[in-house]
Formats: sequence, C-alpha cells, structure tokens
Amino acid sequence: GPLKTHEQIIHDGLVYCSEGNPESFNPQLDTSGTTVDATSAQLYNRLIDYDAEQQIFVPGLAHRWETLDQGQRYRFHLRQQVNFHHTPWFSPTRPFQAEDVLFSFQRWLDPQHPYHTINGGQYPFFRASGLMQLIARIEIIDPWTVDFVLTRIDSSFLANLATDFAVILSAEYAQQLTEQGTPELLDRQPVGTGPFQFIEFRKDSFIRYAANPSYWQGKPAVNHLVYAITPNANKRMLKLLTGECDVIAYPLVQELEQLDDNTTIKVTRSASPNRAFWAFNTARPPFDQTLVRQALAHAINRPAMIQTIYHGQAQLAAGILPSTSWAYQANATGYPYDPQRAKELLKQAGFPNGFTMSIWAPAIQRVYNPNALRMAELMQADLAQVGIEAQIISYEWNTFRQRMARGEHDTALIGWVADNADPDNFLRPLLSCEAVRSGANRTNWCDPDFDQQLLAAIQLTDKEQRQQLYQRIETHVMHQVPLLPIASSLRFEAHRQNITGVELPPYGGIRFGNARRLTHVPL
Amino acid sequence: MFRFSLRRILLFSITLWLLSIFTFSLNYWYPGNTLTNMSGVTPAMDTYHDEANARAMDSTIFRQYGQYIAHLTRGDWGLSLTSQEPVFPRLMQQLGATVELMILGALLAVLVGVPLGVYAALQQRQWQDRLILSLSLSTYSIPVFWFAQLAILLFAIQLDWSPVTGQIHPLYAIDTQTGSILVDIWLSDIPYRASAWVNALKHLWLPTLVVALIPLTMLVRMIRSAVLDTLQLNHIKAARVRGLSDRTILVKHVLPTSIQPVLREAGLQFSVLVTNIMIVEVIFNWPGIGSALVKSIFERDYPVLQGGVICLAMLILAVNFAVDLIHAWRFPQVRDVIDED
Amino acid sequence: MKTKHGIYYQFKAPSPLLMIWREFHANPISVAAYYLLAVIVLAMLLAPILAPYSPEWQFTDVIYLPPAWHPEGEMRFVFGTDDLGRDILSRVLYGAWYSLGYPLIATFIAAFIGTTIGAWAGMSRGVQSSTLTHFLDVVLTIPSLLLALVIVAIFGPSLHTVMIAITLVLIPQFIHSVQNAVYTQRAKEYVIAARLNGCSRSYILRRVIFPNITSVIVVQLTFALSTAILDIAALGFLGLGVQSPAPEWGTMLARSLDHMYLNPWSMLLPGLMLFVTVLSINILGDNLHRAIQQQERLS
Amino acid sequence: MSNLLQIHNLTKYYVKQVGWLKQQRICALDAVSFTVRQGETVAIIGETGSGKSTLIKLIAGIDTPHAGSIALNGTLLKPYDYKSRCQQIRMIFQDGLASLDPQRNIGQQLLEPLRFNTDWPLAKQHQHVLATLERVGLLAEHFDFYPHMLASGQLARVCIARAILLNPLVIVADEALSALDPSIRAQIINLLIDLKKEMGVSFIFSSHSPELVRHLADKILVLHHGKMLEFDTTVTLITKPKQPLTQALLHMENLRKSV
Amino acid sequence: MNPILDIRNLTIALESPEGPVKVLDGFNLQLAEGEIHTLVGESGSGKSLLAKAILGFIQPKWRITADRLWWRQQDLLAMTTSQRRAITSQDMAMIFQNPASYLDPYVRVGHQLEEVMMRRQSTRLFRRKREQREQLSQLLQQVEIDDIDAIYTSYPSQLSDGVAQKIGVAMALAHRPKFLVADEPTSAMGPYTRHQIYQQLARLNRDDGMSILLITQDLTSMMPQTERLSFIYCGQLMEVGPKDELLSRPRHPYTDAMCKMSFLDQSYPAKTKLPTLPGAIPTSQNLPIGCRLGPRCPNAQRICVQRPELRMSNKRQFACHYPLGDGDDNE
Ligand SMILES: Nc1ncnc2c1ncn2[C@@H]1O[C@H](COP(=O)(O)OP(=O)(O)OP(=O)(O)O)[C@@H](O)[C@H]1O
Ligand SMILES: Nc1ncnc2c1ncn2[C@@H]1O[C@H](COP(=O)(O)OP(=O)(O)OP(=O)(O)O)[C@@H](O)[C@H]1O
Ligand SMILES: [Mg+2]
Ligand SMILES: [Mg+2]
Repeated sequence: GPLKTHEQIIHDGLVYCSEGNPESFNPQLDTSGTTVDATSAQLYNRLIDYDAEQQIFVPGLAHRWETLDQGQRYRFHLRQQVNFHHTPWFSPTRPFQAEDVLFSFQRWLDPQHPYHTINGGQYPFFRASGLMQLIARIEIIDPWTVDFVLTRIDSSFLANLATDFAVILSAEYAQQLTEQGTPELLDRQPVGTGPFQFIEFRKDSFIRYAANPSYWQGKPAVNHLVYAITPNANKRMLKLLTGECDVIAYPLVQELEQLDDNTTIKVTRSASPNRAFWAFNTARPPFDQTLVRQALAHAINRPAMIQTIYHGQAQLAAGILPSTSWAYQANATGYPYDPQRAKELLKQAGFPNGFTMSIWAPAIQRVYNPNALRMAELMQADLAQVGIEAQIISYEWNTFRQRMARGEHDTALIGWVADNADPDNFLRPLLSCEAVRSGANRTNWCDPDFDQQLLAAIQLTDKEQRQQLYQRIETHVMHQVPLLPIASSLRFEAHRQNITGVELPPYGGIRFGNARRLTHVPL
Repeated sequence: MFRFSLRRILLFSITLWLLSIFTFSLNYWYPGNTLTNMSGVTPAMDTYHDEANARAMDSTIFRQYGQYIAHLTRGDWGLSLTSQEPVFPRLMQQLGATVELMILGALLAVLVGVPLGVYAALQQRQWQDRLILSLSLSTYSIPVFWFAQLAILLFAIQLDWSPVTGQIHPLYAIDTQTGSILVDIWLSDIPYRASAWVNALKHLWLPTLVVALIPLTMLVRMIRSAVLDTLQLNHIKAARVRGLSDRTILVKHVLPTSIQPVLREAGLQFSVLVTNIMIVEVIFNWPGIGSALVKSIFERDYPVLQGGVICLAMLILAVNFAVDLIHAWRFPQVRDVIDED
Repeated sequence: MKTKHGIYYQFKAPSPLLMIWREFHANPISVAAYYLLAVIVLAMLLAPILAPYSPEWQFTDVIYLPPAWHPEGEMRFVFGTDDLGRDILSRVLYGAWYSLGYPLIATFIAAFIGTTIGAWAGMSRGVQSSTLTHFLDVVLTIPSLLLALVIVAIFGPSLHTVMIAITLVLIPQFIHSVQNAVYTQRAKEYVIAARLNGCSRSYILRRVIFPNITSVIVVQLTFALSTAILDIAALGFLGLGVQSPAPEWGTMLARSLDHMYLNPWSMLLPGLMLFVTVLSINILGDNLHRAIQQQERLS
Repeated sequence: MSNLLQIHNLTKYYVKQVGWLKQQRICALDAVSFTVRQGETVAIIGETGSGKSTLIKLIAGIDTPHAGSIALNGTLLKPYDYKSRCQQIRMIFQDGLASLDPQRNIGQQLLEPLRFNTDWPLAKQHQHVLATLERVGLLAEHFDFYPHMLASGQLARVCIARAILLNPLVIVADEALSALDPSIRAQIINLLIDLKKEMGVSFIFSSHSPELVRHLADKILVLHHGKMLEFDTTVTLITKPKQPLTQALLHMENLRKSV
Repeated sequence: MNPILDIRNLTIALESPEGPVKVLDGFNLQLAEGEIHTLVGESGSGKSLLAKAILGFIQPKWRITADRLWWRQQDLLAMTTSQRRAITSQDMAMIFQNPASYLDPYVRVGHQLEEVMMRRQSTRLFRRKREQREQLSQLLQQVEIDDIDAIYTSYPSQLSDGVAQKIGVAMALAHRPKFLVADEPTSAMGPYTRHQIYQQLARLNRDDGMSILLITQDLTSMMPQTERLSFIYCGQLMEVGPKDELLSRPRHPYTDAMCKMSFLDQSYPAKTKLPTLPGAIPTSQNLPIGCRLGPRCPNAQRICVQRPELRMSNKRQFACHYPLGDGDDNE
C-alpha cells in the first residue's frame, strides 16, 4: 500500500482510553461496565434498542415486533440482509437469521445447551433480572420471524431485551467452533453484527477493532477503533491532554474544572441512573444484625463525601431508587450522620466497644463512584469515631468482582447503573434471592417477602399502583439496610474537541458507531 | 578458560536448580490451592483432576518437584488465573518488551556513564567534577517513581517531546511477535514502517532515560573512583615515563584497568536496573514482565507471578553468568585468584 | 641507648574509630547531612508533640488547601491539606515513622540477624560455608524489590508484611558482606597471632575480628537503610506497602500525583522529605566510607 | 644440654586445585627430621620455595603436618592445641604491623596471652606486661599506643615482647629480620642476643642473608625442595660444605675485597 | 667536564598542617657522564622520591625547589611538562623498585614491551610482526630471558618476581637511555641473579657509556662496579665520595655505622653485639631539626640542632659538625 504519515494514521482511527480489561467479549457473561463498554455497542446488536430521550423502544435487529396472547407472547420480525463480521477466523455463509436469535437466547436459557457451561456458565444479568424464569420458550416461525413465549405477563420484558446484555451471536460461528473443538473461542474471538469487528486484544494494553465494512447501518466513520487500557485515571487525563487519547472514560472529578478551561478538551456531563452504595455482607456476622447495619449507616458522614469525593457533582441518596426514576418519591427517610446514635445502636447490638471489619473498595473509577478507595478512607475515619476499626481491601477490578461474588467481603463500596428505565432493574438484580445465587447480590441478603412484593409489582401494569408498591418496598429495605445508598453521580466523559458523535446512553455503555474526527487531513 | 567456563556453568546450573527449588516451594507458600498456584487450573474446572494427576499431586514432594521441573522445561507454565491464557507465550512477549528496555537502558547507562565518569576523574576537584558528583548523588537519592512522574510532567505534558505512556501509538497496528517494539516493527509488513519507527522511538526514549538514570549515576561514581585509583597506580605513571602518549595511556591502560572492578560489580548494577524497570514499566504502562508481575499480585494471579519471578531471576542469573565469563575472558589474571578459593 | 630516643616525638593518639569520626567530621557536607538526619529523627520521635493535628483527622470542609504562604492558604495548615482534608504537615511528621522509623528498625533487625549468621558462616569453612555462599548467590542476584513483592504476594500487603519483606530482603546482604569481611579477617596475621596466644574462638570473634569489621558493617548499615526506605516507598507507591490511612511518604507521594493539577503542593513535602532523607543517608554513607578508607590508608 | 625439640619425619603437602577437577600436590616438606637442644639457635636456609616458611609454621602450630611429629621434651605436641603449645613455643612474626590488631592498643594485645594462659590477677598481668615492655627496650607509655603509631623497630620489639611474655622454651621466627633497616636490624639482633643469654631459650629462624646466619646461628639446616639437605654446625657448613648448594647459599661477597 | 646531571640544594616538601615537611632537604648530586653512582639510605629517606623528581613524575602535591636541577645544562624545573617528558623519555629510564606494580596487570607483558619499543615509530601498523619480535628477542637476551613465547603469553602476575624484575630492566633499556635510575633493582633476586643483572648493567655502562644511579637500602646489595657512593638519611645528604674512600675511612658517623651494621667486615665474632645507631628512624611527621641524625648520633652535641654545612675534603663531601677521623682533610 501507499506510505502513510503519522497524521494519516491518526486521522484514520480513534483511541478511547478505557479504565480496565473486559472480562470477556460477550456481555451475556458479565455485568461489569467495563465489559459492556468494550463490547455491546461495538461488536453486537440487540433485537431492539431503547431511546432514552424519547423514552421509547426503537428497532434493532428486529425491525418490527408485536405483542400476542395478552402480553405472554412477543413476535419479532427480523431485519434481512444483516451480515455477521467477516474475520480471519470466520467467514459467514449466510446472513443473520432467526436461528441466531434462538442460539443467542438458548445458550443461557437452557442448562442443557452445549454452550451453556462454556466460559463459566454464569449469566448474572439474566439470572438476576429474572429473564431466565420469565422466558418459557422461543419459537422460530420462519427464518425472519421469531416468537418469545413468557411464563407470565411482565412489563419489564422489552426493557430487559433492550439492555446491553441481550446481544445476538452467530449460530453458524458457534457451529464452526464446535467442529473445531474450541467452543471457548466464542467469547474470546467474538463475531457479531455490530459496527466494529474484533481484531486483537492484548490484556492490559489494548483492544483493537476495525470498522465493519458491511454494517447494515452503514460503515462507521472511523476505520480503526482502539481501546487503550489505562487504569490510572491520572494517566488517562494526561494522555487526553497530549492527544494520545481521543476520548477517555471517567475523568477525575476533581480536575474537571481544569479540563473545562482547556480549549482542546470537551467534557460532557450527563445524568445517569446510577447509585453508589455500601453493601453489607449479611451472610457474615455481625452484619446479619439489622441493628449493626443501622448503626453503621448512622456512623457515616455521607454529605461530606459528596464534597470530597464527588466534588459536588453528585446527589446525596436518600433511598435506593435514583431521582430520575419515575418511581422515585422524595419522602423516603435516610440515615442522617449521627455517631451518637450509632454508638447507642452498637451497644444495643452487643458491641459497646466496636469491632474490626473490612471495607472492600475497587481501585478503579466507576460511574457511580469516582474514587472508592478514598471514600473508604473517609469512612475509615468516621468508623473510628464509633470505635470500629476498618481495614481497606482492594483488588484489581475483575478479581475484586470474582471475590465479592464468592462472598469474601465484610462490606463493599460498590454501585449499580440501571440497564433500563424500569425501577425493577434497581431492586431485583441487587437484592433478590435469585441475585444471591448468581453472585450479583453483594449483600447476600435474601428476603422471600421482598421477592414476593417485587414479583407483585412487576405484574402490575398501572404505574400509580406500582409506584406505591415500590415505595413500600423501599421503606422496608431502608429499614433493613442490607445496603446503604450513598449518592448518584453525574456521568462524565471527556474527549478532544475534534471528536464528535460519541454517544453515552444513560443506561450504560458507550457507542462509537457514529463517532468521527472533524479536522480533515488531506490524504 | 575452558575449565573455568565449565566450572562456571556448573555453578550456574546449581544456582538455577536452587532457584527452581525456591520457586517450587513458593507454590506452597502462596495462599490458596497449591495446584492452582502452580498450573492456574482451579478446582472448578473439568481438567482439575487430570492436572492433579499430571503433576503428581497425590505423590511424594519429590515427584511433584520432578513434574514441576518437567512442566517448566516443556514451556508449560500454567494458565493465567484471570485470563485463562497460557502463561508462557505471554511471558515471552513481555520478556521481549522488558529486554528491549533493559538493553537500551544499559546501553545508555554505559555510553553516557563511562565517558562522564572518566571526564569527572580527569577533572578531579574542578567544578565539572563537583557538579557531576553532586548531581549523581542527588539523582541516586530520588525515588524512581517520583522521578518518572516528574519526567512525564516535564517532557510529555509541558514540552510535548514524548508521549505519556505506552510502546507506540495504539493506532499503529503492529503485530506482537517478540514483544520488543523495534524488532516487531522490523518484522511486520506494514507499509508505514518509517513513521512507526519514529513513533516508537518517541515513546521509547523517556522510559529508557528513567530506567538508565540510577545505574548511570552509579556507573559515573564507580568509574570515576576507579579511574582515580588507576591514575594513582604505578604502571600508569611508568607508562608516562616510558614516553607513551596520553591518549594511548588512557585508552590502552587506564580504561581497561578501571573497567575491571566496575565490570565485577555489573551484576549488582543490573539488578538495580531490573528494579527500576519494574517500577518504570508500571508507570509507563510498558507491556513487560515487570508490570505484569505487579499486576499479577493485585490480581492474585500466582501462575503469572511465578512466571515473572522465574523469568526475571533467570535473566539476572544469566546476565551475571555472562558478565562473569566476559570478565574472566578479558581479565584472566583476576580469574586465577577467584578460581583458587 | 635503649629507649628514651625511641619516643621523643610520640604523643598519645586517639583510637582508630575516633580517627574515623574526626576525618568524617572534617567534611562540612557530611556533618550537615548528619545533623539533618538527626533533626529528621528527632522530628519523628517528637511527632506527637510537634504535629498540630492527628494525621488521620479529616477536615472535610477544607480539602486541597495550599500551604499557608499561598494567598488561598490558611495559617492553621502550614503545608496545606490533602484530598481528604488532612493536615499535610502532621501526616509527614507521623509518616516519618513509616518511612524512616520502620526502615531503621528493619535495618537493625536485619543487621543483627545477618551479622550473626554472617559471622558464623565466615568462621566456618567447607561445605557448610560454600552451600550458604551459593544460596546467597541466588538470593542476592534477585533484586530486593522483586523479593519483597514475592513476600507481599504470600502474606498480602500490610505493615507487618512490608517489615518482614524488607527485613528478609536485607538479611542476605548483611550476611554476604559480614561473611566476606570475617573471611578476610581470618587470614590476617593478627588473628593468627591471637590464635597463637591461645584465645578462645568467641574472644577472637568478639574482640579481634569484630572491631575490625565495624567499618564494613557501618557502611552496609547506611546502604541497607537507604535501600529499605526506597523499597518501602516503592512498595507504597505500587499500593503493595503500608496500607491507608497510614501516612507513609511513598503512598502519600503516589496519591498526590493523582491531583497534581489541582493541588501540586501536596507532593512537595513528602517528596522532599523522602529525597532529603535518602540523600543525607547516602551522603553519610559515602563520606563514612571515604573516612574509613582514609583511616585505613593512614594506618 | 639435652634435646629439647625433636622433629621427626615431618611431611607436608599443599593441595592446589588445578583446573576444575584436577588437583596438584605440592610437597613442601618431605620427611624432615632434626633435633634442637635447649638454648641452641638454628638457622633454616634454602632457596625460595624450599619450604622454610612451611617448616616454621608447622613448628609454631599454625598448620598441621601430613606425617611426622613434633615433640617437646619428649611429649608430642598436638596440632591446633594452642593452649598447651603457646606456653612453650612462640613465634615472632615478620611484619610487626600486620601481626598486631590495628583496633586495639599494644597493652591489650600483650595482656591477651596472660589472660588466657595464666590465672594471675589483673594487676599482676599488667605489671608483667610493663616489665616485659621494659625488657625489650620499650617504655611503659607504649602500653597505650596503637600499632600504627610505632616505628618498625618498635613494632619488632613488641612482637618479641609478645613472644617472650610467657617464658617459652622455643621461639621461632620466619624471616623476622630481613625486612628491617640496617640500623634497626642491628638493634634487634642485639636484643635477641641479650634475651637468649638471659632466658636460655632455643631460637629457630629462617633467613636469606648469609651474614646474619653466620652471626647468629649455632647450627644451620639447609632445605632444598622440601628435603633436608644438610644439618650441621655453622662452622662446619661454612668451612666444609658437603653440597654445592650450601656453598652457594652461604657464599658471602666480601665487598671490600672485590674492589 | 660538566656533569650530565647537576642537582644543587634540591628540596622536596609536602604541605602539612604543621608547616611544610621537607622529605628531601637540600640534596646535592653531580653525576658525570658514564658514571655509576650508588645512593644508600634506610627506608623513608627519600631515595625513590629523588628518583621520581629527576624523572619528573612526582605527584603534584609535592613542592620541589632547587638551586639547580640540570640535565646537560638544561634547567629541568623551568621546562614545560611536554618538553620535560620529551627529554625524560628520550634520554632517561628507570628501573622501578617494585617491578610488577609498574606493569599493567591486564595487558600481556610482550605487548607492553612492544609498545615501549615501538613508541616512536608512527608507522607501527605497517611494520611486520616478525620484525618486532626479533627486536624484542634481542632486547630480552640482554637480560638473559630466552623464552620469548612465555613473555608474549603471560600477564605480569604470572611472572615470578625475578623475571618480573628482569622485564623491568629490559623495559628500561629498551630505548638505550643515556641515564638509568635503578631503584633497588635486585631486591627480589637471589645472590646469583643479582650478580647477572649487575654484570649486564656494567656492560652497558662500559659499552654505551650509560650513566647509572643505583638506589639501595643496604650496602650488601650495592653494585660492586660502583664508583661513587652517597649516603642519605631522612632526606639529608650525609656523605658522598669515591667508594673505596668512604668504605675504608668514613668521616661521617652515619657512614661509619652503616658500614659496620652491614657485616661488611667480618671481624666481629659471631654472637657478639653489633654496633648500631640507637633509637628509631623518625617518621616524616616527626623529623628532628638541624642534623636529622642528631638524636641517634653517638657524637651529637648541642650544636647539631643546627644544620651542618656540606664540607669538601679531598674527593669527598660530608655534612657533620663532629666528623670522625683526623682533620687532615680539612682544606
Ligand atoms: N597455602 C599454600 N598453598 C599451596 N602451596 C603452597 C602454600 N604455601 C606454600 N606453598 C608452596 O609450598 C612450597 C614451600 O613454600 P614455603 O612458603 O614454605 O617456601 P619458603 O622456603 O618459605 O620460600 P620463600 O623463601 O620464598 O619464603 C612452595 O612451592 C610454595 O609454592
Ligand atoms: N604519597 C606520599 N604521601 C605522603 N608521604 C609520602 C608519600 N610517598 C612517600 N612519602 C614519604 O616520603 C618519604 C620518602 O619516601 P621514599 O619512597 O622516597 O622512601 P625510600 O627512601 O624510597 O624508602 P624505601 O627504601 O622504603 O623505598 C617517606 O618518609 C615517606 O613516608
Ligand atoms: Mg617464606
Ligand atoms: Mg624506595
């Protein structure tokens, strides 16, 4: 080919500095934001998408859908002439069909499916959101039509299908891998229908994508997309300043003002339905005692955190649901900072002299918590006031999550970003008994009563009624405090002035399909 | 020389053997399942029992050690606990990146350190000497990580002479073959090699400088005092009396004599270099063994940790061995003395 | 004719150690380094009295405060506050414990153990000694930071682990240098003379060999101390060292780098302290070494 | 005068590692036997490498022989048994500075043999050391001196003081006089002659200097490649040497005559 | 005839906190062309220092002053370093006291010899190896070394002391100097080898007219062919004159003592005490004022704290207030 200059190479691509390694290249397997950011919107498509601005579902791979059987059956009409990625390891012989939809869903629905146990066999989102129980079966009507039959009416079904996790894989590719005897490659050398196709992943260094030339929505403007993995937030910012990164994840909140002043950098702030919270592992004493949990909740000075950790760019949380949710009601009671009360409660619980415990905090930034380690340090000092000696424990992000899933923590500073607008998505994946089983429930708090009420709420179709029910549920949870909500933060992203079209959907993920570089370099 | 080499090879193998025993026993000391620490195969995996059999886990410790060595020499260093990839091929690539930095750092240290040391010695007690001396003592006392960050601030952010981190701009799609970026560019068949070289060198010089800095200052100090000592020696004065020119004396007599004690300490220097590389790799996101090792500790990824430790330790031992041989080859009379005890 | 001529100019001269001290004392830079170090140690010991606040006390209303001389600074926080509103001066003062006190303790423990083993190894001969030597060869070629990392991997990061790691890492160096020194001493004629005098082994070790290797030990001590300080700081920087909220300088420095744009002041004091401490130890070691060499050349 | 020291069949090898497996055996002493009477002065001469130092070391007890025995007054001396040996056989080192501990003063080092070999009270030990210092021509002040403050002649005297401190029967010296300056050497020769008269001690020394041997020795032992070549009185060997080597070694150039 | 080397009142001093220490104090020496001169003095008397001062490779810390330091009427002290070095390397040579330490331990001996031999031939590259070897073998034969291969293959540390000293001699003789300073050239040799080397030096003296300044500690290792003797004590010249004169009729007490102490006459019966000088040689920090022999001199009087003049008598010179022997030479 022709010799290229440095400028031409740069112009041809886009560098996104991400905060960590994806755990897998299939978001079905993992709920971590890092995995979702790296895969869902780039490699794959879903049957339907959610437009947060207009609050409606929009077509994805299904160009049309309808509800049958009074809401127990959904029929999707699939788009034709959608091609899977053409890669060195897979050459598709046919376009996307209903068979692929069936494969993508059966994989996690059916425990007997040959691919079910491949790469861990955990499908945390589907388990926690109840989708596994909800879908009774999937029927192929014809190559371009597919039916989902539900066990019951569920108002959150479409919302769940529109999440980043319900991606469509290639059945033909899976077949080829089975024949090769390397089924585990399905999630490591991914093939999807998305705007970018996978080239290479080098752990701790980069993920390399190339534009999908035959993308059904048109070839993306950037030819090369690289995720430069840069866990250190400071480094990310420096690299943004020098132009090594075009877009960075999670700029440091304390330096946002500095970035705002910089004319080459643009910072976007967007509302995000997220919640940082402090989860108590109720499977471990003394956190199984409600009194202890309440005492801890009173011992923490959360308003101070909003200042020091979020630099005012967040809202103190009163309840579990964020204020952006339609089910949110302002009158929920919180736990004011009250060390005296905390001490009393501890005394009642039988710990007049306190105890020692650990606070687990991830070392990387999340949307909901720009610096969990520092927050843990703040709490350490607060807890010392009531006689509790806290130790801070941190691991690399993926290790951190794996260990937490095994319930090794006492308490953890963690959070949740809603995957869809339904309030159910804030409660069930976090606190249900099912989530305990899938390891997504960081509190290990399992209350059948609570589950029952959730189920009841989701089957209601009247918003008013649902809101009231969620209110009751929230009051109950807040009294039990298996987790203490801390704050909901704005979501930040910073990019060079000459980059446009990077989309940050409020329900997680990042999209580069429409991104482009503005300055034109003559070729 | 031949006998001496044999003897050193024997010694080298003994040290390697001791190292293998050390790393073998580490598997038992790390928290968690020994087999998992060794092979990266967790009890949850189907292959767990096969692996346990293959590594003779229910047999005596000696057979376990034998199997450990067998696996090690076969290049089967286990799977990474986080990525489930085999450790060995990854490590070899990272080794390439580390060795690249190492060689360049060592070269820089020698090419700058030796002349500077000689210059300081020749200017003894003049302002140049004092300046070089006090500078080297100060740099020697700066924590590397701090220095690296300050260097990034100055050269990358303020002056924009160098990128912040990494081996090459990520948009250059260079196939990782050896791990060493310069070699990889050379091996690759991309059409824009020239600009790739330029970009890689831009990334390379700052970490190389930081890596080299402390060995360099140590070298300056050592060379300086060695040259000063040498200049005091009778045979140098005698050479002047005999009418040899100053240049001949410096090149043929002063330098070799001064290098000799410095070369003997090269092993220590090298280990300082490796320490620096570990920290520098973390700071500059350099995809080498050092950063992999530090990350593996955070991730409790013992197979990778083990691999990194073995790799670095072997590298250091091998370099020591080579330095020993070179030293013995260049300065045979010193070898006789060593050989006797 | 016998004697009175022999001594007409002799005067009672000081002991060799005193001579080393005088030689050392003659150099103003080394004296400055010595007093500087003394002041730092004193500040460390008196931290509870000197420090205005507890190092962990968080003034959450005044985070990222610049030093007092800055227009935005406040008099009560002379060197400003950090990201959690803690007084930097107090943290640095108390931090001296982690960054100087504990390395000192580790160095002394390592010196004690290493010297004992080294002396034993130096006095023994044959298989015992050569096995140890070869084992030490292995351990010594591995950089101390790498070994410390391995130990941290085994026990998990904490103050105890760091102390164990640093101590263990320093021991081989002491063994090595003491063993070599003892070995060289053993061949000295005055040691042979002492043996011919019928002295016991322990007497020879204590009274004859030991005074002659103090110089080696002292130089090794300063070297080990600076290694220990830098290693602890490096571990802290990597996040594998002393855990928060301990105000260890390396950790403080590493953290301050995260907000150097907002608050460049916060990396000033810990970095400077680390630098000055290590520098003065290095100068001390360097000049001590030189003084000892000088004294040896004279006698 | 009776036989004091009997050396019988003394043999010593040095094993030298040559290369990495091969060892070379150097025979430094080969079946050397002789006797020394009380009060006698024996000089050991020979070319360099003939085993002079080795023989002296063996007698002093610094090293162990491979065969043969050393008996004093009929009792065998065990190697490495410094306690019993040092009361009877003492050594004068060649290099005064190297054989004295630079970190301790002269007094402390001279007290050492007394401390370990007598049960005298400290005061008496002190007194004895001071008396001995005087006897070798030094002063009480020298007790507090460190070795590096003394001149070479004074150091030689200290070494002699250390050797005679315990009133030994035999004193051995390896080239103790050859490194000294002529004026100092003459002083030390005089001192040794005095001491020998006073103490009746036997003296065994090695030397390269024919003049010195002739002046001091009663008997001469000639070594060649570890073997004893000749052992006879000084007069006999100088006037009627049996071996040409002896002749060469004892050959004295008369400088005045040669002009 | 003018002496080739003319030294008058040479003083070499070291600065010390207590003032300058004159390690060599007012030294005089006149060396005629083709003369063999022996300098005798005990250790520390400044012999090697003198040699170094003549050759001009003394450390800069020493302060050298002299009324005259002339080499063939040229003032050596007034020259620049390079001029001085040109003269030194052209006309002078030195056999060093401790030969092994004057060879580069890391370069093979043969190579070092070549280097010295070829140093003035700029076309060294084009000279053939064989030619060099031939020259070298000639040189080595002069000092009775036959095995050239061994010299080419060995490093200085592998030489025995005797051979090392011979190499030192060979190196000094390599460019046929006019003047040779031999600083204890035979200290490591037995009587026989010593004899051989002296023979060789004497031959060069005879054939080439090479002047020799031999330095020694002890009269017993003096060169028999020597013509004149100088006695030096603690940096001060005691007596200088023709050898026979000095040995048979010493005027200076020091000369006298040195002769007696060195067993030169075998008149002492064995096991009698030797005549000697009392006391010890002072260290350079504790030099006595005036005549430095004073504290040890059997004839010393109060006036000896003043420096005696150098007195001429017949063919000799000496510095003493109370000389031995009759006053008949006092003219
Ligand atoms: N420690 C040793 N190891 C090996 N060989 C030795 C050792 N000491 C002495 N020898 C050898 O033993 C022989 C006798 O040595 P010794 O030192 O007794 O000789 P010497 O007569 O004292 O010689 P010199 O006159 O040079 O002092 C020599 O060949 C010497 O090389
Ligand atoms: N580098 C030096 N620094 C200080 N003093 C020195 C130095 N070199 C020699 N001296 C002193 O200068 C004096 C003369 O030394 P020099 O080497 O000339 O003695 P010498 O007569 O050659 O003795 P020897 O016979 O031992 O070789 C001695 O007293 C010595 O202590
Ligand atoms: Mg000997
Ligand atoms: Mg000399």
